[in-house]
Amino acid sequence: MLKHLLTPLAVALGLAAAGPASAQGVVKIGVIEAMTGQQQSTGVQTLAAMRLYMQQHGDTVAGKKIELIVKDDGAVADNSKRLAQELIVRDKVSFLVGFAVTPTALAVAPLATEAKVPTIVANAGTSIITERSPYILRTSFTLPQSSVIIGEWAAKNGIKKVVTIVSDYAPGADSEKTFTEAFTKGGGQVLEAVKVPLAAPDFAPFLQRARDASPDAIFVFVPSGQGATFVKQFIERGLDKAGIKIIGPGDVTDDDLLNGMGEQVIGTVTAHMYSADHPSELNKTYVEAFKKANNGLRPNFMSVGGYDAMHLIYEALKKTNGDTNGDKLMAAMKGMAWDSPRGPISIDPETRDIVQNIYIRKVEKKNGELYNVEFATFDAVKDPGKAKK
Amino acid sequence: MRGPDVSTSAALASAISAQFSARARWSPLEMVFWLGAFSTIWLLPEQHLILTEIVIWALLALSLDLILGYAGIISLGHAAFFGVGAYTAGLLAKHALVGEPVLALLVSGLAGGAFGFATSFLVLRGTDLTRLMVTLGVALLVREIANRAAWLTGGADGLQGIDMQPVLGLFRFDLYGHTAYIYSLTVLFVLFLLARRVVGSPFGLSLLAIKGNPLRASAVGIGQTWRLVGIYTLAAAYAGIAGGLLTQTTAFTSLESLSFDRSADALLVLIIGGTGHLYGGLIGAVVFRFAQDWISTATPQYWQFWIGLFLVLIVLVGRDRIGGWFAPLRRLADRISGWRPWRPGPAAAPDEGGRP
Amino acid sequence: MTSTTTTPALETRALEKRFGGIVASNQVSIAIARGARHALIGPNGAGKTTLVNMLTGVLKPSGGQILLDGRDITILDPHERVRLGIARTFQINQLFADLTPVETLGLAISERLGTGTHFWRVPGTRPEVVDEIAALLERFRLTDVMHERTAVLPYGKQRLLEIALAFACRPRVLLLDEPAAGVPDAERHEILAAVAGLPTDVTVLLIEHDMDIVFTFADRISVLVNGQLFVEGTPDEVARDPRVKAVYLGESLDA
Amino acid sequence: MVTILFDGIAYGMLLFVLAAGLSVTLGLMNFVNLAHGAFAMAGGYAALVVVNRLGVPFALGLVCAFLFSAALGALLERTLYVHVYAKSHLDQVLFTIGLVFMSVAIVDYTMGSSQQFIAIPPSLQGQVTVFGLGMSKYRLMIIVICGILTLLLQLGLTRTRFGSRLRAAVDDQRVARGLGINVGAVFAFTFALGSGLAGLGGALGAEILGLDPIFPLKYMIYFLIVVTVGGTSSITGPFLASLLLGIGDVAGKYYVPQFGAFVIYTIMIVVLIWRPQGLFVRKGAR
Repeated sequence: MLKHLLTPLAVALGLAAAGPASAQGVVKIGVIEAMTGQQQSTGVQTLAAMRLYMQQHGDTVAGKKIELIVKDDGAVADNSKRLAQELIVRDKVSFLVGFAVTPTALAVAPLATEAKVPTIVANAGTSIITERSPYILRTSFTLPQSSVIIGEWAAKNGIKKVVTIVSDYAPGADSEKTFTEAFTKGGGQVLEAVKVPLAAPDFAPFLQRARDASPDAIFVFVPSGQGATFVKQFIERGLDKAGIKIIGPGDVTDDDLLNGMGEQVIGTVTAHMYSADHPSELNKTYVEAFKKANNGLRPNFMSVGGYDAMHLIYEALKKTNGDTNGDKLMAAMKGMAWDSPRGPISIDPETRDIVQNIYIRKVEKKNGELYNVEFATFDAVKDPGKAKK
Repeated sequence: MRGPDVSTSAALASAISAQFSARARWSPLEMVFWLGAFSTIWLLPEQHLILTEIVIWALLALSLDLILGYAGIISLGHAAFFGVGAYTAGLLAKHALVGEPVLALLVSGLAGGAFGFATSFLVLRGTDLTRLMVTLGVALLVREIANRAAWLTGGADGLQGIDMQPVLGLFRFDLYGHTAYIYSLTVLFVLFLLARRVVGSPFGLSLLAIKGNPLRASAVGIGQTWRLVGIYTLAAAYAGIAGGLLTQTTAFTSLESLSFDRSADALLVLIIGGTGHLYGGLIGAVVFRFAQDWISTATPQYWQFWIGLFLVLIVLVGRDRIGGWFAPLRRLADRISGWRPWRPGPAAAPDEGGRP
Repeated sequence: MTSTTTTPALETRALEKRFGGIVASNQVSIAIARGARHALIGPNGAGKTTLVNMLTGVLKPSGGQILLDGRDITILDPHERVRLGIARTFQINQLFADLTPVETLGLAISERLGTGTHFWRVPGTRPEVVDEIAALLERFRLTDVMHERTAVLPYGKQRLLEIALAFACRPRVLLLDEPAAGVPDAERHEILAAVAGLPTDVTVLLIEHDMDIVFTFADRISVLVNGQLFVEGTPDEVARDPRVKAVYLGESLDA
Repeated sequence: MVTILFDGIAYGMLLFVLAAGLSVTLGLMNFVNLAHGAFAMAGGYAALVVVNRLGVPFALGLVCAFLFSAALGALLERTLYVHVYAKSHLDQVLFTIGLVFMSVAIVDYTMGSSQQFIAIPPSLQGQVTVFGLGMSKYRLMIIVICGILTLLLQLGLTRTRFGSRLRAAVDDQRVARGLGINVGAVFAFTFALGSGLAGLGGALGAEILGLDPIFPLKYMIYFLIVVTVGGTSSITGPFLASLLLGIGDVAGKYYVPQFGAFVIYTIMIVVLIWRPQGLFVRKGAR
């Protein structure tokens, strides 16, 4: 039986010819995003924004043609690591962008260091990511940035007792810890800290538990894509009738899903670094162009991470006029500041993390659609997660 | 080719051992297969990353073949043992309990095997359907435990902070995956040899008998329970080693190593290569991973459609018919490999009366 | 438990088997002497196969006892009974389609010699196993098909392999379940020769419909009707017994 | 405490409607249809399109979901499934997993990848107080609708000719064929009915379970647990199993959140070993 003929492995392997030699005029950007699986809406938003940026600013910078190589890691860290290695070794990319969830960024960090490839985190929000490699920069946000701000704001605005509900993974723990610190420092009290399973969560029992503790508000952090289910079940359980407010980072009132949440979500206060309703001219053209390019899909805070990552790359290449040496690019990028659709942002030279405005905003209805309307601004917020250390 | 006259029992005895040894002998095709595999170390240096992953898929599919192809046990939760091995290797490295990778790999194999032994009794009784559901349930349970025990396994974030010592203290895991590939390919080859011996041995033969006809197997004195427990434990150990390899070559492991997708893909890889001849998992891994890699670069968002279509077509066309397409190639191989079934000459002219 | 020469090779005491309301075997007590050529006959549905399945452990009896050389094997599993020396053939071929006769016989022999669980050695390297396979192939005239997969063997050859396989277990008691069933007349003589050729120290219980096979081979006959032992005796006694004729010719028993 | 029970019952009822079709296909044709969730998703998205974009009232949307999924089920059954009945369980598993992958990609391509919601009429939103307890209107509606459906199914099975023919075919196909029952037609109709029910369940459940392209993968496990625990030879088995599962899951998450889904997986394995043919099935049933 063992004597079967077998398609010789060598022939099959011959199929995968070595990657095309990189012509000197081309700068390749490796995009590692969750295009399938639970976080696929993050991948779709980020990639759309990156392509929009290239459409608006052309695909040549400092004489070099920009080329995106998109890989789907399905938000699974093993895949991200292997895809990153392939992009570095086989496709010889000069940048890595993306990382829908924290584990995928952490898995690639050692690679970025060893291969000296600037790696821009456009989505993941846990503080420690930028500490894991000197070649990592971030254009998305960190959870503590918005959690601390909402914590301080809540303590000052008559919210005494809070129950925290967070998804059971690194960003969830980050936001819960920093919110609790800021909120208790401001005189507030956290009655109970509830952790919700990351995959296929049903919030009903947890909301019921939170309601029984009868807090003034619930601090909630769930990954983008799950906010709507949370809010709908929050309303369905009648917590809004019981006078309990929702507060938290803007992930829960994600622009991508806000319209589907129904009228009762109006009045929810969150803190975040981007709202599709941000009143700047740059943001208006960005939102229009994004909607036109993606048949009416409204850009959310994840898309802005991708858009600004492209801007960072274009500016860096201009500064090094096309030189793709890792260290030169890093030096060019550190400390860079510019106006993004979300508002003025900059890259902190020491931590390479993003410094940006955090806005307090309330959900309101504007010409038939729900938006997070900003009403208070905290300028140039560094990542509190690292600032204390 | 007329063999010597059959009637002399010595000639018959030699014909019998010729048949047995022919079964165990290495056919040239197998040699070409492994030469091809090892030659990729020098021929395709840039592909070592995906090749390492193929080797790991091949080992997992091989272990699934041991129970599906040779004992007829269908499992949709083989990732449970894969994950146990992956986390064991990860924890050993992270807490520097067993630094040396090869030793850690053995421990992961033992862990996988022990877990396999413990759950093997669940799988002995019951029809295909109950086995399908039990294995699925066990894998889900292990995944939930790993998710809950975040203090140990890092939960949804995966096991952070693994740094791998060099293999045998000599070969450091480099960025480009060369060490990783040579290491994994050698492990696969060694385990393949072991599996080939076990499957070819009287024990392996009795497994085929149990799978072929359980009623007759027990009617000739084969006790089924311990045989099935034995092969299930061995297969679990193999899957544990495959998991350990993944952790060691990527210095990371997460809940994905216990996921339903991992078990379903292992089944898919095995089916592509065909069950019951040990090479199924290996060929399937090459075809599946390259196809997946090629399709997912073409359409990052919708590659699952093509994999799904591929699966539906395989079933509709019929796996055995696809096996049939390779039949002419198999006959060609038999001729090349020089083993011709030893045809005894016609018995003494058949006379009328039956001689007792 | 001394097994003196007079202890029956195989004995059942008030063996019972009920499937819900149906009584398949009712108080069957039968004793088969060592080396006997005992035939078990009876009309269809008389419970012959049920009895065989209980003797070989495939079915657990509802009541009563089974003794092999005086040793109680009522609740043992089939494979344990084979090791104690009882083996059977099947009315409908139950063979290993993908294995060759050489492998099939080798399997049974190595199981018997206890080397069946060797997971390292290449089979066929033990000379005594190879010689035994050779002897069996010759005895049961299978040498000309020894390399073919069982699935492709002609039906007659498969029937011979059935008997050879049971015989390979070196049983002290051999149950033959209609060995010549379905075999065309041209090849029947090979089967009959094989059965006739069985060594005298092997006790044979022959379950058969074919009366001329029964009356040429059997030295004692039991007749089973409706799950009950009806008549037992030498071939002549049974042949002359009016009740047997009545049952076979269809008049109901208690008319 | 009562609200937890109420939630559990609503969740259980929903699971039953979703899984009823699967338990019949498994019981009747011994066919492992892992793609059952894809029909539920199809129904959900059909309702979404009809209600949100065409402005059809919600109740009519549910009917559309049922009809669309039933039609899809009938179509696929006659074209693809019919070739796979005779194949081994392994082939059936591979075939249906293939269908799930394809359905995920198709829906992702046509309807976009983010989670979507069906516009619920205001009358169904928020809470109503019954005997002083806050009951969510939507879940109350689920209990009512699913309760009626369960009754209809039970009556349909026990009282009507078709029901008896279906049960005969479930018990023993060969004998049923012997009695002149056209088992193929019985199955085609039941498969369509089961898919339609799943579609309705998908639309009803959109509010609670959410509706996104990976719905079939996320909830496949729940359907399988209902079918294994409930057994396949009757409707009452899966019904009771769904309630047990619904209440067990909700209560588990409320009282012992750290155990999470641990509870229901353990129940599944215990039942599989202890009573492989299902918890609520008479000992002798096939």
